[in-house]
Amino acid sequence: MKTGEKIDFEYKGDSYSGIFIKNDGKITTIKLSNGYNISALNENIKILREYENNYVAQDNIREIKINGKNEVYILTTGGTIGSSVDYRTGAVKPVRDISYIYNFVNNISEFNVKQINVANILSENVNSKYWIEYARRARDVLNKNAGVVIFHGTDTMQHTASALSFMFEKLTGPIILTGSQRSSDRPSSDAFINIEASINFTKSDIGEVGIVMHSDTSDGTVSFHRGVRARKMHTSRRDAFQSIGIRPLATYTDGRVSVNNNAMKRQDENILNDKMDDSVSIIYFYPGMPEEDFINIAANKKAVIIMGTGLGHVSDNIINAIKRLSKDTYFFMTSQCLYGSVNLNVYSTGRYLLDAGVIPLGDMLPETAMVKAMFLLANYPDNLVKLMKSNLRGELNSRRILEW
Amino acid sequence: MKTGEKIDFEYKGDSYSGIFIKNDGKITTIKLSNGYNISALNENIKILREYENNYVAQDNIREIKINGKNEVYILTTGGTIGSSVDYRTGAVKPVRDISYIYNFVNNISEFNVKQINVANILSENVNSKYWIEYARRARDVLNKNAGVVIFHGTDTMQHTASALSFMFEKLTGPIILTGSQRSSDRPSSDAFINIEASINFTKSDIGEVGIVMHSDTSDGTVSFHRGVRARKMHTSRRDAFQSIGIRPLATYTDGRVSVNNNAMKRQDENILNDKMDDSVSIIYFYPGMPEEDFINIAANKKAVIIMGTGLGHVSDNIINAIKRLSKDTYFFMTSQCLYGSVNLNVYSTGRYLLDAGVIPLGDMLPETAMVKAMFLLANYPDNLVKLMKSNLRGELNSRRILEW
Amino acid sequence: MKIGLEIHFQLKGVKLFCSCSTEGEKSNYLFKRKMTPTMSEMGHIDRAARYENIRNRDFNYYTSTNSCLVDADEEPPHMPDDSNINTAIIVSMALHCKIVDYVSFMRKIVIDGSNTSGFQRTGIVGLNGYVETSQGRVRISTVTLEEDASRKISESGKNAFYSLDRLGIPLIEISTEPDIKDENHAIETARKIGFIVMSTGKFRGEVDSIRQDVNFSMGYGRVEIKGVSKLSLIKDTIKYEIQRQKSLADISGIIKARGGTEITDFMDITHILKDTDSKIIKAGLNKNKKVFCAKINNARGLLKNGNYRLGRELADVAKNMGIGGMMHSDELPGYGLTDNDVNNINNFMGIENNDAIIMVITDPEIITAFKSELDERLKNLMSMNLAETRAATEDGETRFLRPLSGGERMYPETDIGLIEIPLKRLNSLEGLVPESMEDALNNLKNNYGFSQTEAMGIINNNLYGDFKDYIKVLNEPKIISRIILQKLPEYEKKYNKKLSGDELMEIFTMANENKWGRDSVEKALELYVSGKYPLKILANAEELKPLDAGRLREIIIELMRTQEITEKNLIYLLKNKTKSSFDARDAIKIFENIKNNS
Amino acid sequence: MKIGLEIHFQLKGVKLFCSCSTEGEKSNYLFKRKMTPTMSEMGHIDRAARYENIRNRDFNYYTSTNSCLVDADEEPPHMPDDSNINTAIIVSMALHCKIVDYVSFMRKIVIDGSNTSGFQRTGIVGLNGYVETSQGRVRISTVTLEEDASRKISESGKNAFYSLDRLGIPLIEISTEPDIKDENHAIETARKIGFIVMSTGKFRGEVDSIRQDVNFSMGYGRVEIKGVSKLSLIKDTIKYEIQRQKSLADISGIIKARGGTEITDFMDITHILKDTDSKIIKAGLNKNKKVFCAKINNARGLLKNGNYRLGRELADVAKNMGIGGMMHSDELPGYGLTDNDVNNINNFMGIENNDAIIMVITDPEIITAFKSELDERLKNLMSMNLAETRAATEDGETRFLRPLSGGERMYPETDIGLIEIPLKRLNSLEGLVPESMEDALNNLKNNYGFSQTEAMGIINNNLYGDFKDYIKVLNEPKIISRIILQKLPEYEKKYNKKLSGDELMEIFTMANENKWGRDSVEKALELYVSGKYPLKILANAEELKPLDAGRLREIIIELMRTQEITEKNLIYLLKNKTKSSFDARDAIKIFENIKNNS
Repeated sequence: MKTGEKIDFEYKGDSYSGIFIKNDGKITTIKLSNGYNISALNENIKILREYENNYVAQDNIREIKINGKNEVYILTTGGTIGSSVDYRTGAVKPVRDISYIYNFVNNISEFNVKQINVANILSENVNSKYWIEYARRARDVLNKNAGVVIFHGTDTMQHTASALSFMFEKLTGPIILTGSQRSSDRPSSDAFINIEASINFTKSDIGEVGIVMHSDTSDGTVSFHRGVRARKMHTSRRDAFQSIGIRPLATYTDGRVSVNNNAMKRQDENILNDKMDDSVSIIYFYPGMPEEDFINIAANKKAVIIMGTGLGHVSDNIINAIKRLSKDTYFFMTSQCLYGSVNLNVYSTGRYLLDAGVIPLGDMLPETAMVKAMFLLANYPDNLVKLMKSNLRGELNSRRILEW
Repeated sequence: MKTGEKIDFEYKGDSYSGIFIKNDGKITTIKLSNGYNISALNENIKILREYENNYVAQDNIREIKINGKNEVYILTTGGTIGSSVDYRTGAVKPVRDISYIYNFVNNISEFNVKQINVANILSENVNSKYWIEYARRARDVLNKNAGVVIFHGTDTMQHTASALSFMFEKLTGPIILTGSQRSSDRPSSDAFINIEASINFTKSDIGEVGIVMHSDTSDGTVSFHRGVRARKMHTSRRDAFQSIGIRPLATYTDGRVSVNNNAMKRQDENILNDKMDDSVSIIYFYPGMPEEDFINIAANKKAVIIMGTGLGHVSDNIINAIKRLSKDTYFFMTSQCLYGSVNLNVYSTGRYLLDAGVIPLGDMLPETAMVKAMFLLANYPDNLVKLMKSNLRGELNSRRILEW
Repeated sequence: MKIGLEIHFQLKGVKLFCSCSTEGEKSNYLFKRKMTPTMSEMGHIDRAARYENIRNRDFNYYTSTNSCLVDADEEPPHMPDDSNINTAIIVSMALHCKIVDYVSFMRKIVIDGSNTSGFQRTGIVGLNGYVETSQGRVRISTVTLEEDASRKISESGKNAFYSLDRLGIPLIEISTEPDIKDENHAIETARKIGFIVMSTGKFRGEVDSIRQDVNFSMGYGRVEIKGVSKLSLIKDTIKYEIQRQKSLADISGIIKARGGTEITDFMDITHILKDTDSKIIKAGLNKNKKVFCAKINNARGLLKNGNYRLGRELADVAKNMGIGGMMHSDELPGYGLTDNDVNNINNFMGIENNDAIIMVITDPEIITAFKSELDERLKNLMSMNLAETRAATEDGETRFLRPLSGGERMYPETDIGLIEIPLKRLNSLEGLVPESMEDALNNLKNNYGFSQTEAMGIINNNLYGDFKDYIKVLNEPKIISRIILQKLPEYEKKYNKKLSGDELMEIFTMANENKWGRDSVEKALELYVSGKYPLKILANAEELKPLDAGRLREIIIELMRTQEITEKNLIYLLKNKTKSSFDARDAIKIFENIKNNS
Repeated sequence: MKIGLEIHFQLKGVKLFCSCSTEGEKSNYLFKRKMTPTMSEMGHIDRAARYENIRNRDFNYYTSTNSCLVDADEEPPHMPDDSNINTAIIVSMALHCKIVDYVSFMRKIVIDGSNTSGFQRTGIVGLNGYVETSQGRVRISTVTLEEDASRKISESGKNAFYSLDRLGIPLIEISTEPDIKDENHAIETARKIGFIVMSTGKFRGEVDSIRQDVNFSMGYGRVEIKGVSKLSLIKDTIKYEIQRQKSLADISGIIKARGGTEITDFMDITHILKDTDSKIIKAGLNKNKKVFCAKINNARGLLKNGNYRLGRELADVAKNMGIGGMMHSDELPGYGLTDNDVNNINNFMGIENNDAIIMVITDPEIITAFKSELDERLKNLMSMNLAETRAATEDGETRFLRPLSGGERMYPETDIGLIEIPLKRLNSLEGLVPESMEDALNNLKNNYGFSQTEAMGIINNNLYGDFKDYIKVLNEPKIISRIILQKLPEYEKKYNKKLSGDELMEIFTMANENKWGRDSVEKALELYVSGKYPLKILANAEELKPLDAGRLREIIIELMRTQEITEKNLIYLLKNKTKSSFDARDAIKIFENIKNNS
């Protein structure tokens, strides 16, 4: 039997009609005519009759043709926002056709939205090869003077955003990553408003890579977070992404974009350095961490981002390990507190770390630091330490204000 | 010359008097009579005369004798709050005598505060041996019907608090850890109000281990965070500690303690299981993480706490690694988002992780999970998985509400 | 005539997909959401769903003390608690259903905002059962376990306000086949089904804890009538619907005879009414609304004329779109419009013969959408295609809500895996399956000696389960019955305090241990409800110490000294005289003894 | 008499220990802190510190657009910017100081709340220098680089309100030895030091950007007078202090002759005054305050009597403790108190002969602390131990602030390491060391031909540095001088717009390129300040195109046709006639040419 085929069957002595969904070898799932699925042990199901496959996907969405003057390309890469549920089996599959956007997304009549399927990958599996591919595709779109929105899984959206931020030395417009925390097959999905905001943000004069997601739990305001300063801070809420230590660069509410003064402006060309060196890792310190574990990871890396405690500390045995390895490996210090800056001048541990060769990274986020080191190792290996400590894309703040 | 000795000296041709502070082999530091330190290259300093040591530490603090009825023991273990600056050299040294509390801390006249020096260690170097020692000392105090406050460095205060929480199956009163983000030698130190609140909290009917620190940047309200749900979320702010996903158990303002209904109550005896198994580590996943690194750490551990992305995900290669190792090692999943709960039922990655043997830990904090696994391995190895997934000390919330 | 019922029962305890209690209160934290009609599993956008979307509404939710991120749709659902699934299984068994091997929760698209997720999670637990009635078996199609919706607080313009306190409360939905013969049979069936659910002891039992939908058909399509709130209203509602459909058949016939009807495009007639004295129109114009008018040919006298109420059928469409009200020619002059106003309108619209008009005061943007909905509805009504979803009103009428929702509104809830129901579990639950109402009645009458009326009192007040619990600790059916039916409600009202079943159970246990008589049990109950004694020391209360024979004798003698005592007034007077309890039979014996000896 | 100065200059640019700008505005975000007097390095609690603590105050801070977590004491200080250290080095060099090998920042305890940290960070950059004056060298003890304090917004009760906008602005503090001879010498010295700082071009130059402390001694102990806000006030302040100390010497002598004095304990005399008509007392009583009175024997007629103002010295103590005001017997009757009131008080207090009384209206809790402070101060005054910290007032007087702070208020700032100043750095800065004021005067007079008055004008207006910059692009000293001293201030006021140095520099560069005369430069400046042209096209402005000889000739001829033209009125009339510029000498030549030829 094929999925979608109409059948008559018997279950525990009663006869029913339904549509065959699947049989996983143990359990048969059939959709009843009232819409419910029934899942039963194979031994309890007896197929009485199979009908010709009468299932034809009827797609009677009104095809609203909009040819707004502003061209926007959506690069789909996978993730919740770029997927939809197969309504029969419950399986998640990539969206091949995002024309639904014209039906469900408001305030985009002035745009002409096109779709490019770049990848179909869960974001936890994204690595630097994908970043490079996304960057090239984004550059091609920007070079056409069109807007670019990337549909991306939220799990590692911050890593991809950082990677694109560093790879682009100059940008003629914003590169926007957006995603959703509720899948787009749900009426309550945050996808529609995030997409609406993203498409509208392509018109802004921002020349940065941003993450565009809900500002709070309501379907009201959507934030444009600087890619290198955004972090997923909640497993499931719509407003999971937060700008850490800075305000969002812009917000979108009901058709209006409001840009913060600190956003960098569009420039006159796109310059892309599309190389990445994978020999960087993040090590999260915890009290009692064995020296051997640290050495095992660090010894064969070009650079290690340490997530230390507090202002950027680790235990004495780890300092000793660093001392031994720092001739061949760069060690950078960030804090697992995530908020605030590291400072290795305050406590003796910090000063020992400096002596051991650790380079403090201010308030740079650990993930951003990792991606930055990957970028610099591949493109500016001779100037690595100086550039790591410099603010290249807004990843390093010298001021942290009290109000947030 | 000895520190504190009065000297006459010449610097670049001029004569001065001062007090010798130190000579590190390259630089001589001398305190001038106007209170400033001058640090000069040794070759520029010529000592003209040394006087007899006229420095006698005069400690003319008024010794206010207070013999309140409520006995409280402060266990000092090191950290910023338990240290003070040597006013001459600038070196940080442990406070041997906390009688200053009576001069500088308000609202404690009904207490009789005593001090026990348990350790003098930077909190990043604290490990399970210390936790066990602190727990025993705290038990001894509680068994005397006295209050117990532990002065602790803030860097790993959350780990120690979790360890004490799990080791005590029953408590006759609160065990309070407190610290400071500004050292106690400063007029602006948060230590005084944190100590005031901590001492007052010893009277409350809470029977939990808590972290007591500023609620916000102002010297107003101080929070009692549940030890297993607190996390240092800022490198330097006074209100760095936050209760993650729950409200603080209690607050203190101007002499008044206000306890939240959800706090567990004092019990009629102290039961301490003072064993810990160190064979647990935390691994922080990042995209592109090499399988070998993961295996190197996990292979020789009894349990590994994974900090996955989003709802608790890792890349496919790590799932494969887990599959290979999960016969001999327990793998527990937490989220690097920190806020919200993991859920391995939503995406395929999650379901693969479950199949590979990963045990999801809801909204348990990664550090708490590590300490809990260390505790259970040592005390309840046969019931480990069931207990890890159960709520023992408030470390696992079944409800996360929208308002915070 | 075919009648089917869908009855929903709330369960108490913990919500279906999170760990919040089913009991709680609205908080003041508010958030706002939009709903987007997404494609359903067959590739369609559901028709009902699209209809709601036209309204483009803002849904505002108040959190509650019993809501969490799951209720706010900010966290995936948790696995349901075993207890709720067990209750659904037990009910299914009592209704002779086949139990599914796996409960498979589905998402049923609901975009009126009542579910923050945009769908209701629901899963079949039992299917193909029946309930015995006086007119034969009524088949049960399904017993499902589903989550209740948010509670609507208010609505204003495009904003709807909901509270999350009710969202996620477990509901058992029991759907019958259209085997019900008439309105009385419907009530009987509902009662029998209700008895079973209540007998599980898990029924929530608050106001609104039962809601019934009635499926009704008399040949013009299936009408789904939502939310009949009381059992007694089922009858009125069915009667109303029969009458409505008959009348529509008449109207349809008349119009066909007149040559059919159509609605013209709406014309802006604001200018004609700019100087009107009509308050309703002036108020609308002050809000920058416009007055629109359309002509409906051949409809004059059918919009509102005795039983002919076509106007109301059309006005429901306006109401659902947030257009305040609709006026039509059968009501004019009226609404403060003068003859002159009406003439001007008629002239402008070119009204002749049987032409009717309808008028609305609204924002111009909405008028096209309104017209399109109106056309569709009029077409359906004229072709007597009456299948639709209707709402029951509090006075037993019904009103148009939306087109019928399709079956394709459902797709699998992927966040929750299949929940296996192994045979072992079924076997372990069998002992908990409740009796049928007949069996219960027989039990009360035959085993405890109650009359039919007494037995029905216990059953109708949902006390049969409690009764069976209490009788285990105090073998005094009459005492228990009197307390649970009369005394407890009386004291609870008097002292404004609710007793839990556990508290009552303790008092009955005490009564058994202390061998209290009826009076003492009731006295003990009142002493406790009034707050005079805690349970711990209630049994030692002064008032409950029975007077010994000597003391009783003294009191009776004292009474007899001051007034005329008879066997009839003795007990009454004694009770007034002393707070302590005594054995009435003893008292009478003593009294007679004194009287005989004096 | 010994006079020393401590002068503080704000630097502009970036704050000393963070990355905030020195310029910004107060925000509305408010937070609150307490200050705890901690032990200083010698184990003492500093005396001044303890004094402040008695006041047990709440310090409230408004953030500002130029503040961050460092200013809020929520983040450790950052390493100071090189530019600020360089400026301090340059100033030190100009004052002939020895530069330290390492700058070592110290924490100076300050618990009046003006620093969120409870200390001011300060480090010596130069020491043992001198400045030449007309009365010989005045030695410079130290040149330090320190952070400015918060700006006090208001104070009310135990609450003080500060804004963080000023906190952390770099200050260069220059301390002289007490080599200054008198008040005029003090002003000269201050001016010479100021010239050097301003010549660096880094001086902030806003209101309050300079603040002077005066150390003064005439044999009765060192008085530190804080915050003399203007140079001109130094003179008045010193005069006032001389007079005050002389008068105290007299008072002390008289009291000694009378047999010494003491203050009795304060008595609550509220009951005596409960029916008084005194508004000030009634107001206090309404706030539940009490009236306290103490006797001071042998002080009558010395509290307020001509130059004798002992009352004021004591009242300062009350004021510092937040006690509104103090009344004393030399003012009574007064404050609405009648003779009768005063008699009652005197009787109650047992006043005889030379006894004086003082009265305060205050909360009872504070009275013991007040008495103890008062005793200490009276003892010091009577023994002519006048060493103390005083505050300068806006009218050139001084008032008691607190006891002198000890040197032990300082300990090392451990969050910032030593900052090395290698020789290489010193050498690279040498070229930037400013001239002394004498050299500058001589330069202006000898090299640019200015008179002493003109030269002093440039110097006193802090324009010497600018002048030297401008002269490099436009070698017209008189034109530049007239513009920077007269025209620019005039236009800036007229058009309410401030020009930056860079803008002016561009205009002067333009003037040089276009060979503009004085009139054209001034016209160009006005056109730009008025906003008519941006800099880019200013040089092409119609108004700046010089009339060619032919057009000039036409205009002059036209003028001569209508009125009497002389060489004297020609230029004036021409300017009225045309907006374009012209060369005056050319015009006169043409005019004479026409006249001669006509």
